[in-house]
Amino acid sequence: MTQEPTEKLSNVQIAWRAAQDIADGAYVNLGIGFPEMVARFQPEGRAAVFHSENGILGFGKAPSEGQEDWDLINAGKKAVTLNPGAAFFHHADSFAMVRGGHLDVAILGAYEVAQTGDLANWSTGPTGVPAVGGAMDLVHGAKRVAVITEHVTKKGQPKLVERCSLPLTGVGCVTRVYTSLAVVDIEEGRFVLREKLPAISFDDLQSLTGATLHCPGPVADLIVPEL
Amino acid sequence: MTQEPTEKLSNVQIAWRAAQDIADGAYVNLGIGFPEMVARFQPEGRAAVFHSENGILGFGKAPSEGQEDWDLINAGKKAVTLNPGAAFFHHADSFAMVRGGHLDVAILGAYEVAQTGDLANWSTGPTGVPAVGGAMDLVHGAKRVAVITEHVTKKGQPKLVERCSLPLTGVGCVTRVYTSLAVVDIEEGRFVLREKLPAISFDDLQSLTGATLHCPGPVADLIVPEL
Amino acid sequence: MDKTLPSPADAVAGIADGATVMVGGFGGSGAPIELIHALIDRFLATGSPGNLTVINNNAGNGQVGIAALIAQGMVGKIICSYPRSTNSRAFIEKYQAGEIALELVPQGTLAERIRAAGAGIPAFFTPTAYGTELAEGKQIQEFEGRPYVMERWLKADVALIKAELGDRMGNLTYRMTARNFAPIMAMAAAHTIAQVSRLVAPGEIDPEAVITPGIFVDALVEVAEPAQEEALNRAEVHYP
Amino acid sequence: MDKTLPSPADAVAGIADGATVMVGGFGGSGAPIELIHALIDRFLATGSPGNLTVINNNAGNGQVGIAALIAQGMVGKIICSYPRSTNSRAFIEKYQAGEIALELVPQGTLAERIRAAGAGIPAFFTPTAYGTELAEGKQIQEFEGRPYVMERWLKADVALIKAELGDRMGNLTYRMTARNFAPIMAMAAAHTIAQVSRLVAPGEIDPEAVITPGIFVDALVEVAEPAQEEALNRAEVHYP
Repeated sequence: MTQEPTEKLSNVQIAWRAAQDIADGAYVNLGIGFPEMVARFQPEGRAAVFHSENGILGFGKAPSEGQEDWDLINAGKKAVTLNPGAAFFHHADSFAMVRGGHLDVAILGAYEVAQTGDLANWSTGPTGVPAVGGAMDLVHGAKRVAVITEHVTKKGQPKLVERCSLPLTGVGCVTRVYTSLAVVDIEEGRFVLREKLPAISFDDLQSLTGATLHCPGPVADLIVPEL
Repeated sequence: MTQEPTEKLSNVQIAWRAAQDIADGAYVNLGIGFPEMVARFQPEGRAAVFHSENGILGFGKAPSEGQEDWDLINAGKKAVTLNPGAAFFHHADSFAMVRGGHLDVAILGAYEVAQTGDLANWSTGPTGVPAVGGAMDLVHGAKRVAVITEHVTKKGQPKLVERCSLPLTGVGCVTRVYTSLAVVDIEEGRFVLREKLPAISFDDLQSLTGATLHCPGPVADLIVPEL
Repeated sequence: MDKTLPSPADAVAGIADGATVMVGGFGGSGAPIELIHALIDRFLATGSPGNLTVINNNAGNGQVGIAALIAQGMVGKIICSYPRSTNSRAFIEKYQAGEIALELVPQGTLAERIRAAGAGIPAFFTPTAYGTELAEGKQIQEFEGRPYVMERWLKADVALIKAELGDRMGNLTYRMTARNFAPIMAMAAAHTIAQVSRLVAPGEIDPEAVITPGIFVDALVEVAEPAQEEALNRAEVHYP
Repeated sequence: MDKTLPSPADAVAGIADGATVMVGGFGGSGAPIELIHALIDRFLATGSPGNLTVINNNAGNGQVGIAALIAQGMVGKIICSYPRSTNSRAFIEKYQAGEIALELVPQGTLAERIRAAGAGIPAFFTPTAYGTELAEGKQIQEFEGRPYVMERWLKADVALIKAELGDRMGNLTYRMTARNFAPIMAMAAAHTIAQVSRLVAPGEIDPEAVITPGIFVDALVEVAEPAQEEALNRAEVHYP
């Protein structure tokens, strides 16, 4: 296996890239942790509306320290604020929004993504305490389910694979993957490369990927500002 | 068939009798039309909370003429008022209350009631325009489903029968019937006579009833004030 | 984000022939009269949209709103619980002439089917209608010894609803029992159009008081002092 | 009608050994801390109730609320979506020692199963968990070419919830995201107990603003200035 190139996007840069594809006025759910960063990079002039599983639509930035109200939190249990036009609702209504296909985009983390769109992001296997949260609902709800992830694991193993080896979160649900090296769509059961870092060759990228990367169209340079 | 006795309860008197069995604080749905009269006769010191399918809990009396607000109506499309502690909700929540077994009592009219508890009250057959409203939901929701009805049809036919001949509203759902002549419970697939007008003999009552009336316990006099 | 449109005519301009249209309201309360009449105006001017499937609790009353839509011959099918009203002559005439189809659904099942569509639940089980002719041909399953009927979600292309306050993000409140089917229809339709009695700025509706969050609303138009179906019918108004 | 009780101790007095108890709250918001602690007090004084099945989104945090209930050994089983939190040591220790059972349910399925119980829907179909180990052994059915998993309602003997305003008829409002599971749990439990931050007279809550109508609430107790789980945990409070 090729060693991962030293040049790669940082997590904030991956989040920045994912944010560029969110339209003005889109309804968006960001997974807990790394995906939450995407909210920081909404392009000028666009305002997405952020949904949180625990019953908010239209939450805003974190309050300054000491200003937290712990009855105003997001699904990651972090204190948030409200933007004008926000609304509260109960958990069944919140997941009606998710499952009913009302969200435009959900952006989640991943352990593995398969070329079929299968996602594994909730369990690393039978040891430890399992916890699933809302991930299995989100992958079947949003019109577009995107993943942001390192291209390979810390041990250098591909995270984009032919078939997931870890317990699945959902079957055939992911449509786009933003990695530290590339932007890859999932179409008709295959990975379609859309963008890659200029510094990495196609062959090196392919060798870091666990399934064939297809290029039916042009592959753009993945260019992200320093952040 | 025996002729119906000239002495019988009027509709308001049947409604009065039914009202005596409603506990203080009970949540009650009254069917459109005749059953709506039951609300007028809550015994002194008791206050039921009335539910309307179109999204009110705790509605009160009709407003005086000219004071109607046509955005504040009950399921019978009649203008109502609100009692303190009322609440509005949407139709799915309203029928969650019904179907979820949260109502204590539903009181409905009937074309026929069978000794099995089957009810027919929505359709007189294949001619005309069918309309069902909320009746099929109500019979499966309330903890107690009672019927108020004339004991026989205008043509003198029994309305309490072995088996309904008209299209069913629900199967095995009615638990008590208040008629113009008697109070009859439905227990284990049979009619159990609880009260009858003193002026009518058991035999005459039986002859006006389409199935056997059982008397496992005492039969009280059905005594209702002039109204 | 601004979902407001200048007029009811703009709001209903995209509704296609053959569309399935949910219409809010129960009896005389909550009917989006101005939206429905804009649809009739469009039909009179252009001959479209026709052959609509209308989903409402009733089948119209008097000679305004849904009744007027039916009288114009714009409706091919009604899905409702209670088509027989004090004055549902428009429907009854077409029905008896075989010119309109009827799918009769118990009221609670109608509400739950609509809610299920909005919530991504393709089917559910209900005790309602078990053993009756309205359950004929439907899948029956026992749970805990009791039989239930499987019912399917009910989706629509468009929902036309009437709300009280609305902001340009689509957040809505309702007025008393005018709420009825509107919040669930807003969830169930691919394109939800709300007429609001007053347009306010985002933030003016308390986030705790929002009944329909904007995510369920695609377009809204302010109709100040909207007509009330019951009042129109008591005044024996005909439309057009 | 007066559903109020004088104290949390009175409110929880009837909860039996082996009961299934829904507890409102998500993360640190909405947990009915005083009701849970009253239950612990009762257990410490009487040895009862034990062997509870607790339904909540999480499995407790820190050393208060549900975590304290677990630490006391009062909980035999947890049904939740996310038992792994920053500080869910109480649960994790019991779980790894095999002293507590876990039923893991996706969060939206958990919410919908609870809502279904309240709405009289014994089963429904959802796309969630299809093809995963959490759907193993469940009935699968295709609708419109897509496979769905059948899920069952989830009922409880008791619900313990925290609300903001309440009146003696049981009408409730909530405070921001403290709403979360409380309204649906109130619907799904045979006996719903609410602690309210302020008790008001019937009519003081606008009928449009009632989130949980009183029909879903059996008992309520005023707890002015209630504890906030997150704040307790940040202060590293232990209970008792």
